[in-house]
Amino acid sequence: MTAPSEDIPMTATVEDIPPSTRETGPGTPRLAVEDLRIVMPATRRRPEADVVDEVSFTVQPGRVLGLVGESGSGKTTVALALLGLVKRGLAIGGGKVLIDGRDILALSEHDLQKVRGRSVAYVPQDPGSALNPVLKVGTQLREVFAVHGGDADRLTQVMAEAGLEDPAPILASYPHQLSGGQQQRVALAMAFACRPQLIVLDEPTTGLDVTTQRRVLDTVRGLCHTYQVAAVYISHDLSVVAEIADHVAVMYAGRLIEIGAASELFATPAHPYTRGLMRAIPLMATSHELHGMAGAPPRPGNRPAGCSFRPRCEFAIAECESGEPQPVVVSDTGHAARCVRATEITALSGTALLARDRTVPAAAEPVLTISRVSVSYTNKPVLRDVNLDVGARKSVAIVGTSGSGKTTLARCVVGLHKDWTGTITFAGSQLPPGVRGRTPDQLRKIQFVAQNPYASLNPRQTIGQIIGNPLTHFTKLPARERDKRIGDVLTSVALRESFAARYPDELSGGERQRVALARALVVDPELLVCDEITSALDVSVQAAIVELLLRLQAERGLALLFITHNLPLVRSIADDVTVISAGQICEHGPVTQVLTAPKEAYTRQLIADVPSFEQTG
Amino acid sequence: MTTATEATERVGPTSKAARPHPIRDLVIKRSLIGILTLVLVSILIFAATQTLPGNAASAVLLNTATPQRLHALEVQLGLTRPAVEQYWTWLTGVLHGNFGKSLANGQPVSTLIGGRILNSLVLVVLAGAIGTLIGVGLGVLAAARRDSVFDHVLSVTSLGVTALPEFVVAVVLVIFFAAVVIHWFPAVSVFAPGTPPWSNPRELVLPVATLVIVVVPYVFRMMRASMIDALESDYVQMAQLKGVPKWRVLLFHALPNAIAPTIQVIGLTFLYLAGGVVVVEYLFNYPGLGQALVGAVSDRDIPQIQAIVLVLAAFYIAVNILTDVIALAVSPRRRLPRS
Amino acid sequence: MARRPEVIAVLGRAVRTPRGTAGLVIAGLVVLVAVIGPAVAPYSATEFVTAPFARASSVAWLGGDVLGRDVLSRTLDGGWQLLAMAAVATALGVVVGAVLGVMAAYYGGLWDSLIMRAVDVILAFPQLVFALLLVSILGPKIWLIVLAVAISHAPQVARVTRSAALDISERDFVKAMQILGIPGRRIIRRDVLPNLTSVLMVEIGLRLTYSMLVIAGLSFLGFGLQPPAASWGLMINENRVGLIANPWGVLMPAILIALFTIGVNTFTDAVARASLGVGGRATEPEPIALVAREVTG
Amino acid sequence: MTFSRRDFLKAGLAGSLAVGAGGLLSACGTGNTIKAFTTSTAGKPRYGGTLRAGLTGGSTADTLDPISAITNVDFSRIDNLYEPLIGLTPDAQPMYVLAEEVTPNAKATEWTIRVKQGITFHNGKTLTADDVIYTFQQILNPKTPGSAAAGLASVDAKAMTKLDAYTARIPCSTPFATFAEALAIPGYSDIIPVGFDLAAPAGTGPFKVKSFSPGTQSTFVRYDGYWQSGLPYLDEIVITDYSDQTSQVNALLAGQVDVVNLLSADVISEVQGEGKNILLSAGGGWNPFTMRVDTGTFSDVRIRQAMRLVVDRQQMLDLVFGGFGTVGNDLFGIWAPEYDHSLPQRHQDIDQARSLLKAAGAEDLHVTLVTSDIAQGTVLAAQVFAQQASQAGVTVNVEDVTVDEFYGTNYLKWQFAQDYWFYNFYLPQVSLATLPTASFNETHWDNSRYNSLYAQAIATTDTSLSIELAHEMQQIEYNEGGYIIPFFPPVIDGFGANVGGLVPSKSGLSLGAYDFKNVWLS
Repeated sequence: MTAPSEDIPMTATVEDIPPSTRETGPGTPRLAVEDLRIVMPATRRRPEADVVDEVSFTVQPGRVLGLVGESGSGKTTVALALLGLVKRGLAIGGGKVLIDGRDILALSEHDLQKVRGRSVAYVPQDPGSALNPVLKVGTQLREVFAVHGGDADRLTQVMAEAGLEDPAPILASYPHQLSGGQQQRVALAMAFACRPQLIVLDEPTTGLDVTTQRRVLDTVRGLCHTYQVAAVYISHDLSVVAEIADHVAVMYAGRLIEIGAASELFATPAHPYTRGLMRAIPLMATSHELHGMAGAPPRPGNRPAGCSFRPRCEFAIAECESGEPQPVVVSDTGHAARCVRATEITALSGTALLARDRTVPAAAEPVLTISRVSVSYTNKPVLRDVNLDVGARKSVAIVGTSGSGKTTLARCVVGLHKDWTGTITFAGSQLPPGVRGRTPDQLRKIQFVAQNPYASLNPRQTIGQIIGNPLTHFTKLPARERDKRIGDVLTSVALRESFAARYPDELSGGERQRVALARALVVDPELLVCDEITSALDVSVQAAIVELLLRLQAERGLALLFITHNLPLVRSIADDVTVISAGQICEHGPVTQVLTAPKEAYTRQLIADVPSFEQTG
Repeated sequence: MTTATEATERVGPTSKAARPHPIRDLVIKRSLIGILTLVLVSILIFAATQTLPGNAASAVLLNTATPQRLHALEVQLGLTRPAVEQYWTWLTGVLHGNFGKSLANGQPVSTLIGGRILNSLVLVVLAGAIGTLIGVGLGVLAAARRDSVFDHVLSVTSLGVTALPEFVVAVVLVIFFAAVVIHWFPAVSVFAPGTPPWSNPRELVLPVATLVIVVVPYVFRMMRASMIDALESDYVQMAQLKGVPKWRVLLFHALPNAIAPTIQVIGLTFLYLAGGVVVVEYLFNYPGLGQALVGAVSDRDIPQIQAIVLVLAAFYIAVNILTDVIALAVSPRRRLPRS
Repeated sequence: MARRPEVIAVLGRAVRTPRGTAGLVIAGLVVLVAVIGPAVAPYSATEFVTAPFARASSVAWLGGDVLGRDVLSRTLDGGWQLLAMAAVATALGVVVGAVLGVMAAYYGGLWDSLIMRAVDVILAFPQLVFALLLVSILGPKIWLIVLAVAISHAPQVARVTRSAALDISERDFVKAMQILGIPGRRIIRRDVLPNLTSVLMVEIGLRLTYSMLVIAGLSFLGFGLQPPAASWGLMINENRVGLIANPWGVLMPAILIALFTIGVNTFTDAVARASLGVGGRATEPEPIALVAREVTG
Repeated sequence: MTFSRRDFLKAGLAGSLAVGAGGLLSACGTGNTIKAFTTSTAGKPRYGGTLRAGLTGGSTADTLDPISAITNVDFSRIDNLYEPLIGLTPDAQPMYVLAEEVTPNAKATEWTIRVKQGITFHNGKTLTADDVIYTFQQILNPKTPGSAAAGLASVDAKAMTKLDAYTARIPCSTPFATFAEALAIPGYSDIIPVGFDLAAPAGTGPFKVKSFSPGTQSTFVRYDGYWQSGLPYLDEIVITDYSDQTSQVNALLAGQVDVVNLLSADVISEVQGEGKNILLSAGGGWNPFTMRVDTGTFSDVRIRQAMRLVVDRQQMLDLVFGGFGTVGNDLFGIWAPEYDHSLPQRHQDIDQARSLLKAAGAEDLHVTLVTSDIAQGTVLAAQVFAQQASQAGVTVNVEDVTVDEFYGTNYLKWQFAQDYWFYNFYLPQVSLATLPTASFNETHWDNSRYNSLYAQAIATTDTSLSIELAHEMQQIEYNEGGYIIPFFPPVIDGFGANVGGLVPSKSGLSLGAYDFKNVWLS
């Protein structure tokens, strides 16, 4: 697993910082978490509810443990507990966090301060908001030394190690003046400043594009290896964890449901949830049907009896209901899972992914033709001379890093963005730039689904009214007929008709995106433009939405224009793919050809940087 | 749940010269708009005072106003000239710094209200500064000890006090500290015209105290809210996780961020004071602009009304510009645009 | 429109909070006194029953006012007019302000700068001074006081609504409607306005408090309601002379005004907190932050 | 003459609580008496010291020009800077001041005035007849007529001649027997030197101007060259303007000022409770209700008589002025020798009022009474009148307008309103208010018999004849007049225990008509 060379000094000189005060004998783990329990304290209205319970794991020096779980699984709560921090409204219910044998949960506030940043360090998820906006980067970095000791040349050295070559201008600027990658490297420098024994990384590369993410991951691995630092890497993205972690622990609804060596766990998952996750993640290698999981994880405080995953588990049996399943060890390397049928599931052959047969439809006459479209914003070019065709019933993906202009292109097609040059023809006739000039028919046939499900539905209207809006606008159907159409489209997006009376804030992210889809489909469009519609969702929810979208495309013969930065997803969803970079199309063609044998260097680099767990071990 | 933020790859901060100077531009732009507003305000007042049934002449002559005397005085004061001409002579006068003569006693308006501007300014600045300091201080403490008894007590009392009219506060203060219970402070200010207000500080205590009591709740509630926002932010959590001691987190990380939104409120309190001062000056017989305005309005002394309201409006615009400049200076994100 | 009207939902939630109930009870009591007062007053508001500023006695429970009239009867009789004036001024100010604010936000461009410049001009001098000027020039007539207070409210409300409406007009669900080519007016009515209800409700609360303060302030300076009207504002002004002999002539109306404003203030605070639940805003900004723009009284 | 320009800010807020101060003495005897009015405890007169006066009623429109003085507070300065030919004694009777002799010819068409010798102005110039003539020319200047112009209308300003250095002959176009009385009225004959310059005002009074900023403060110092030797006692006077009675009373009680003017009856107990003194004068000023007799409802004399019978004069005095002041009998000039005390005192008689109204076909009468805060107690009196009138079935709608609107274009045209006059002798007051040619005839009173009686009285120098004529005039007014004069309000001032020499004055001006030359500080 050779990452492209990065000019990071692999062999660092021995440091002048004395190793951690307590000499640890071989075998005692650098970090040991025993039966950690974190709760929402009881209040007048409701009893105490556990957010995280019965979590135990160990990490050896120089080793990286990946802590994986979807949103609401409690992984961030555990991460913060490793530094003795609990968010407002939560409290430590029990258990120990031993760093080199010393339980930091028992420390006083004063002693805890000495430990944080010194023996255990934290790398935040979104460095943009974790760095203080009103203080210069230099001040915030030097503050670590001011609190824990260390000097100037120490600073330049640690910045170099974090990959910040020319420190002076960076130290002098404010956080908002740096790029995402630079901000994250500053956070890394801050974390490694005092050579901590343990480092906790909370989804550090989520906000970064693939290439930067690759470089940051290499840096982290290099530093951990060099300084024999134990690391806990929290993420919702299995492929990223596969790249970096030696061991993996999977969290679900506040419980540690599976733990084991990374290679073994990914090869033969022992818990149905892990297995489900594996089947939901799109792969670069093959295009396979993404296997979503219906329902959602239980909220703290209303956990079903027995195994919390039972309601969504396809392997559930009566015994699952009797009580919390205890960890079952399935191999001599310590691979274990909290599932009564764990051994049975490990024996299943791999994840049995169903290959998707992309019957490439005939080269039908294009529904949408974009020719020579250029856009510039205050004399800076955003799109330069873009040409693109979307065939009827075809699914075309546009892939590019953020700022590449892919969203602007989508906005031009749907008329949100007015000042562009060039021509866009739809179903034979030319589209005027803005919404105002377009015929009702054109407006009806092109529909748009936005990225953030939480902002695309009017919180003050019921689901029925939201879906009804386009209907009342485009058709003069009587109310009864309209309600029937709404009921039908709700069932077609796998939501019960009773949802029509509910309000957006009562729905989950996935359900809201389905409502947005229903609103787009209720007026029978011909072209559906989706702008990163799954990037705001958990991978299991994303899988369900993608499958739904493809099923609807097939049933209704829709043309699909799918904008995303997630390359593996393109593999599973699109017929053709267009790679766009800095406003220009740099490669276009069928997915099978572009993603396996890319012609352009940029595409090749892009594909190489995509983390995936096929290559583990 | 992760969102794909627009994290673009970019080079470090561009050189200083290339970047436009945001503060200078803001001040120039706002001052021009300010001047335009001032002219509009003066036209508005002139029009308003034209519509009144009585006029300066009847206000001066009162019941000795026989028709002949009324007419004679009106001619003498130039009230019989067409409104537009009156306004134009007044405007050109102002451009040359001459605010015209008072209709009531013929003295130049500038001498009449000159001293008073200083007096009112002292009151407003003193009350504003003290009110802000107390408001910010209490706001930080309440936020630091959120949901404690201290926090709840302060929040509820601040809710109550914001509802009290100024004169109720003033009356209570006078009864307790000046006239009845204890005679610590003079109930009234009697310093002679020309002498600066600080010549007898004890006379300033009650008027300033009244304004401070009325202003502190606003600053307190805003400061507490923005401090709570700051304390719940990612950068404060990061600071804690860096092992930074509690007091340092509060003062170096949370406070600088909480100040920016509060500056708007602090700016607004100074404007509030400019209005609130009228009642206080009236009750404490404090020779300020507010008192002069009430008098000028009753005497229909248009030039004096114009001058005072222009001074108030200019003060308003200046405070607004100053607030925005400080807000800009305090938040680098707005001052130094990304690219 | 939404079956579960936003206003009812937020008010329902606000009333359940301790702060909400306390505020409602206090304000409610004062309104009750003002409304049923005239009916239960022992004497007529203008009848001479005792000596001027006579102490509280069996004849007059709260003693006499400047002309020896019964302070209790005048207090009971003098409330509803002041409350009505404050309510009308608030309603007028909020409606005009909201319409201007939303128009400025949604249509932007010329509309926006035009309205905002006008707002600056009126805001150029503090509320009390503005009201003082208008009332004292054109005489203290009731309709004029209401108009003056309403005019001084409108710009503040316009500014707050504009910033809230701007925030909403940027949201995706408004864009989703625009893409369909739905006309601006309908989008404002169905999408923007309903989402402003929580901001507007907070505004109404604050404006009502300021109306009472300004009207009370005006009457204190002698520009408020005039003699024939037996109103709290006038009583405060008329009886200040005899505060020593019989304090009730001033204290009773002042206490009722203060109680009303405290009640409304606390209830508005509860409404602001309750409205945060709807619309998914995670952080708990202090309601004053919601309306940081206008503090000027 | 109005009382104070800015009275509508009048209702002051008395700040201090006098422990144990009982309610006010009132005629219906609620029993709680107040301390007898203490004469000052300041002992024997003593030279020196600065008198600090806190006066309300001032504004930026105040003036040091005696010719155009109008408000009560103007006189506080003018009475100390200038002196009249003839002044008023504390009992409001005329007395020579600058004049040695003022005598008319037989037909009262020509007056000779001789001034005392050796009197100097502040600018060193000695007082001569030229100054007297110059003063009257200023008062009667058509372009800028002075406040007294209306009262001295019949003086022929152009024909005035100087007989010798100290005597002047003043011819009158029409007989003017009451010229001497008219001169005694405050502001009618304050003599200014020839070439008088308002920037550097010079008069013959006991004090000179040191500084004057209208609406805030003015200071005056002792004039050593004052012609009455041994006076004044004080070195300096500092007059500070107060916006309302509350701050004024607070200042007095806190010892920040020595004397205060224009107090309302409600604060008497408080002031005395804190050990300060009250100066109570039975003022001659009067606050009439004016009914227009020429048109509208009040043209019917029966309705006018009914309106006069509706008023309970004593109750109005009790409620508005705490029982102080003098009950009125619908006639003015109460201290004047011509005042007819023999006319029966009119009392409230609701039944007769109702029968008069019934006879006039006005049982359910609706009228609008226009009032304004032009003097202390005016608006309150209007409210009391409305309440009392309702007992006779008359609904009075009280409309309170701003002061400048009251004196604006509608002044002297109101159907039913109020007004305020300082004290004036009977005949001069008639010439100002109840003659068809009068400048301020609010009631538009024009009675031929009444006019001819006046013409005779003004032409005779025989005082007993003029008194007899005046009595018949008052008989007519008493029966058919347009004025309702229920009371003559008291003048209530306050002063510290250290102030001596203050004597109540019946002229209606505060603080003993501001005669500070006799005041001293212990």
